[in-house]
Amino acid sequence: MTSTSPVPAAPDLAEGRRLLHEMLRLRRFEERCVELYSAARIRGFMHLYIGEEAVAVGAMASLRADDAAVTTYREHGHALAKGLSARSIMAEMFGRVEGCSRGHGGSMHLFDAERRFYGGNAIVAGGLPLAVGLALGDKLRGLDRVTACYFGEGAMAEGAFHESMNLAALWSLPVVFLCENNLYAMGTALTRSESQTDLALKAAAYEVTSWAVDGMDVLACRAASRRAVDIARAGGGPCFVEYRTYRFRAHSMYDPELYRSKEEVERWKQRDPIDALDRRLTEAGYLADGERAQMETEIAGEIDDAVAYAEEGTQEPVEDLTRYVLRRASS
Amino acid sequence: MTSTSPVPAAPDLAEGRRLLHEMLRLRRFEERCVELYSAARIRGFMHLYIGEEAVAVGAMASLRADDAAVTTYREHGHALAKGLSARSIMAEMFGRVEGCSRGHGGSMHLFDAERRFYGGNAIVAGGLPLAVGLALGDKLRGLDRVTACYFGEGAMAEGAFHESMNLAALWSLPVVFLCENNLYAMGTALTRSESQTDLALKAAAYEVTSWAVDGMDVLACRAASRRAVDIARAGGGPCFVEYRTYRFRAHSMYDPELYRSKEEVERWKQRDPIDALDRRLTEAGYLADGERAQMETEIAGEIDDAVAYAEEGTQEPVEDLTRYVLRRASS
Amino acid sequence: MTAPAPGPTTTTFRQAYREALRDALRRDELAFLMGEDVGMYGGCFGVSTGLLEEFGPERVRDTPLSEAGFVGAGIGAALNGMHPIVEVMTVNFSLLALDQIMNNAASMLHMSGGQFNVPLVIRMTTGAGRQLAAQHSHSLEGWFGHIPGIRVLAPGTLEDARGMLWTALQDPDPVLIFENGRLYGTEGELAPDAGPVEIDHAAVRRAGTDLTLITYGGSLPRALEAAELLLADGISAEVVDLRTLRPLDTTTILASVSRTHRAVVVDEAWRTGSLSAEVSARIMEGAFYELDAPVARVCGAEVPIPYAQHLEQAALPQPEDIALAARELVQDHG
Amino acid sequence: MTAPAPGPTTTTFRQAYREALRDALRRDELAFLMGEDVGMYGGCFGVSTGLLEEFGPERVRDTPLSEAGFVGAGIGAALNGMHPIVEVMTVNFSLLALDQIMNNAASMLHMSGGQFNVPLVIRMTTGAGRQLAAQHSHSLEGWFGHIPGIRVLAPGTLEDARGMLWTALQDPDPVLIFENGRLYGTEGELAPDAGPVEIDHAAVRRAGTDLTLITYGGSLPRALEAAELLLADGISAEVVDLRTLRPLDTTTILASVSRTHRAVVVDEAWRTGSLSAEVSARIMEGAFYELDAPVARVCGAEVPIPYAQHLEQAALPQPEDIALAARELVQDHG
Ligand SMILES: Cc1ncc(C[n+]2csc(CCOP(=O)(O)OP(=O)(O)O)c2C)c(N)n1
Ligand SMILES: Cc1ncc(C[n+]2csc(CCOP(=O)(O)OP(=O)(O)O)c2C)c(N)n1
Ligand SMILES: [Mg+2]
Ligand SMILES: [Mg+2]
Repeated sequence: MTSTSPVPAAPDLAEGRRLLHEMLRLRRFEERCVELYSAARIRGFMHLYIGEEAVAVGAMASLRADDAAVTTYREHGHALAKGLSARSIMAEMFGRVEGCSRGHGGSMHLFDAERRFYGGNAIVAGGLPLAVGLALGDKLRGLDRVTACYFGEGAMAEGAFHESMNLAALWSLPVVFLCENNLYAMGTALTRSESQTDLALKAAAYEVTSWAVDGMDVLACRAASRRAVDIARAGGGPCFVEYRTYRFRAHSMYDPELYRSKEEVERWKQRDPIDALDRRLTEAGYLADGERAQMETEIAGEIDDAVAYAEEGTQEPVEDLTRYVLRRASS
Repeated sequence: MTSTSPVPAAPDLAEGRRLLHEMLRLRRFEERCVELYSAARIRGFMHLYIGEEAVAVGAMASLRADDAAVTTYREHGHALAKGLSARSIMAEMFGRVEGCSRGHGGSMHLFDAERRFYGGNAIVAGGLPLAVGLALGDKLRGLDRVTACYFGEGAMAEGAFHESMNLAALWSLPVVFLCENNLYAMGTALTRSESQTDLALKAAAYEVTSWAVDGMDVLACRAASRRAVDIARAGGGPCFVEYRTYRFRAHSMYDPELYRSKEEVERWKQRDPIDALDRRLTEAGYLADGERAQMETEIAGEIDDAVAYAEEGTQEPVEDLTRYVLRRASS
Repeated sequence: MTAPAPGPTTTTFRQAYREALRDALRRDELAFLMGEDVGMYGGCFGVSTGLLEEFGPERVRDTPLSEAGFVGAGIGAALNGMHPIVEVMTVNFSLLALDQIMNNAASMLHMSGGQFNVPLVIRMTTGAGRQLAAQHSHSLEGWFGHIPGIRVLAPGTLEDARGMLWTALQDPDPVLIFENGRLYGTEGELAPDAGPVEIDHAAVRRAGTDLTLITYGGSLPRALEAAELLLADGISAEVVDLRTLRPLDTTTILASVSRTHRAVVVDEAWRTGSLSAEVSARIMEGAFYELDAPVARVCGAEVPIPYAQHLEQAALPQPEDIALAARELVQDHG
Repeated sequence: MTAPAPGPTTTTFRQAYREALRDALRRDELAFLMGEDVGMYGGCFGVSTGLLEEFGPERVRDTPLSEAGFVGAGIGAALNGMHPIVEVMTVNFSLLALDQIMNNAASMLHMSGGQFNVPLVIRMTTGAGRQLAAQHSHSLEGWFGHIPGIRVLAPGTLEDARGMLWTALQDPDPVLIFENGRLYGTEGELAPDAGPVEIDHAAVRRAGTDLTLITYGGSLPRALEAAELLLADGISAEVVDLRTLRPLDTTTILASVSRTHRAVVVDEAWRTGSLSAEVSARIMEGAFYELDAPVARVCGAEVPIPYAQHLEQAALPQPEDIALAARELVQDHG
């Protein structure tokens, strides 16, 4: 157990371009979501991941397709990175049958059985016990799959965090706890929500292998996640990784952001994970002139297509309102 | 913060006799309860404290009369040590109006407003948030009172433990968390309930001053409690003390004790806190021949009196069944 | 010469709730507000904006995400003589604090033989209708209405939004106030001297003769709208606003039904086991021989509330649904 | 020559539940039992004694005190293809897991657009009557009956205690089984080949003509006792055992009431907002014109259950109370 950062992985710049593309994809997708929200095409609560892309992209890169993910309401990025199509996510936010949750879930509840994407949980820390159970299922059946469980640092004050860490550690389950520490829970700064702000230290108190990593560096994120996933898959029990990141936007679409200064946000924007990787790739000669522009074009095309798909999607007939409440109808 | 035992206090043998008397009082009281339970004079769930007397007696000795206590269903000992009369406790268990909770609470729910004894909570860890709130109330009103919160080691797996520790530490509240580690939660051994079995270490992860102490040594218990109470009262925030103890009897009156061996129980009985103190006092010449017998006589008298009082107590009229549901009746 | 009394001012439920909080914090020095993001953030729904600045962080206390912890702490502080106002951001999260509410706040007085009362107020947002989907759209105030040892309030008018808090705060027992989220932005007129209101009685919000619509909170405006629709059909509907969900004011309910002889209960919660069932059962018990037709219920569909707008709206009682049920009651059971 | 079929054997509810568990663990290799003290201790109420020895610690899994954690873990394991049987020691502690049950187990299928069902069984003890006082005497199964997306069962007979678990376990949706604590020691005859039972219908446990007593679980024996008392007065009571509290079998209820024209609902939960209200409301809606008298309710008193035996008994529906209500219904509303 340790609570210091691992030795940074040797930068794998060959894969860097794929990671850049993926982060850009998340970013542009959400930027479009903002427009669509203003146009009232998307409704309800919507939480943006902008600024935190390195975490989901880095972490998902270390999962196998048959590994599971459990996330929060701030999960557009995780869903995209886990392989859900932009189409199915956008259609979901438009409330369409073609959406990944048939339009029942919206932004906060993306699901995909095929990709083992277990949601979008909008109760803070509510997904952690599920992740423990998914991992328990794998262990009981002798499968070498891992469950990745994402949550914010705010969730660590909830009782469910504590119970889940203890169960996972006690039973040595293959679950990886990925804490996205963006320093705020809505308007509550970490220092005002945790008596112990070194979160990896907090996790280590459960005898869980824990460390922190720079959440603005996608390569570091990927390396840290890989290490955690490898340990969990090899039977080493759960791991906990704190990703030190920041959300560039408001908590949700209704947040006056009274709790932090513009300067602070600007400072963090200097560390934009996309720009950082772009610079690094460019400097290393891995990104030729025009390649970034080409990525942008490709992504814009994908998103345009997703929006068109969502626009054309169908509405669940009202007669089917209660059709999916129980799988078995009573006789 | 530390997780090692404090230097044992210089044995204060002058007070030793009082402590011996008090522990004996708890012991004999509960032994009588067992008889009364068999005779069906006491009903419901009843949990005995026998073997753990040094903790309540040692810890309460460091409280001021105006300090508060919050405990569990295993609280006969705490109640007696906090100054509730044997009469009012016995009458409570007989379901009498003269009982400390008017016969509404029984063994698991002893209360006393005058002595700031806030129960008897039968939901494991359910009392911890209350203790935090009591301490918050004192802090907000500028009172230098302390709240002592007793719970078993099993409670530490509950979310409420985690949330309470964090709140108390974050807000630097005058609450002392007293963990009675008797190694079992019903039939579940500590090693099967906690990934981290060094409980003081677990508590230290909240930045709470924490240590462990021999819970079979009443003088050590008293010293540890005093240290914790002093810190809390002086504005040093919450403390956590683990008392390493053992229950000599079954979890409750319906426990076949399949989960531990007779040998283990016998080994611990060798460390009976009453015998230990008796020996120590006798060896030091503080306990003369016949003094112990005199204590026993006195205590037997007190308990006989309590039983007679309970027997003669009155029943709440059934018409008053709902009288105390709300203090204000609706108009 | 006396200045003319100032006329009513236009305000919203959000502002009315905020004024009530400000007033309470000014007048009762034992009162303090505590909950997630009530301070720096200004309140999840903007209710407490500005209060931190006015009263400081001790009296407008932000809490970590730990519903059981801080609700329990509110109970403890109340036991210790304070008058906490605990905000649970929404009823959805109150499930995490239910043990504290039922087993401590509600039970303490009786369980302690009358020694320990808990002068606590818990506020929370309730209701669906804003496309927040299954986990953020519960209407569980009816559940709380099942618990002895607490009072449950549900403001449906600006007067009650402004006035219930103070009365609740002076109450020696735990009082829960359910604020319907759809109403926060609703505007209306409020007298500038609006103040505390009593919390023991239901209110007839509109008199009528042909049937009684019984409801509360977020469904009150819809029932009033339905009454308008019915008027166009020549049906005169009385509208009873329960206001206090526990203890229910059965007298007012029965008196109205005894005049109109027909009733529709409107409740946006899931139909089975909602408060509407209790109201229907009480009418059965207390006014059976007055009824010209069976009491009808218009409730939420029994489904985890879906995100898609058309589905969500279909799951909730609309004025047209209420009017339809009322018409059937009057026509088919003429 | 065939051996004569073995006759019924005397057994208790405790043993019937245990046999059901043993059977499930033998026949369904995806099934496992998990909860506090189900293993080493032998079950808080002795239900699972011996199962750890037979099936080992992986399949009879003791958990730490962490109701939200292990109920949620059960949901996750079910999502992952297992068939967990989670024991929450008593309904009183289920409050700590209510968020997981409502927001995850019950919502998942609909919220995911039909993708993720949760084949989970949750068992718990319910009810008062053993002098366990306010925090250990809840009867909250009616609350769970409010939640769409789950099924709620309440065995009131040995056959159901033995037979409901297997059916529940084969169900693709979450099923909650409420075991009344007073019944564990109750003895009766059970056929040696007793096996799975259907879980969709209420049952008429005793036929009668003058009125219907409607109840379930721990109150079933009391209702049957009341029927005996009534017989002595020349009143013939039919007794309907709801068995499944969600979804309610309204058809059987209405059919019975349409025959007898009078009904008393018996529910040991606090009266206001208990399941009894829903049953009354459904009769109101479905059989109003069949009623010769208002449906009556005999319920628990609205008080945190007190310890003292005489007070606790006064708080709970007794056979005499049921008979009294029934007599009034027949006599006063003749
Ligand atoms: C149990 C619960 N309480 C409160 C909320 C309201 N809420 C939604 S998000 C949030 C902040 C969560 O912060 P964090 O866990 O750090 O995640 P982030 O939003 O920063 O990604 C709060 C308080 C909730 N959804 N669930
Ligand atoms: C929330 C909750 N879950 C389960 C129980 C049942 N129960 C009562 S005592 C107990 C064991 C508690 O162990 P511990 O905290 O170590 O205290 P001890 O009894 O050893 O003093 C359990 C499981 C309960 N009362 N409350
Ligand atoms: Mg955060
Ligand atoms: Mg213990």
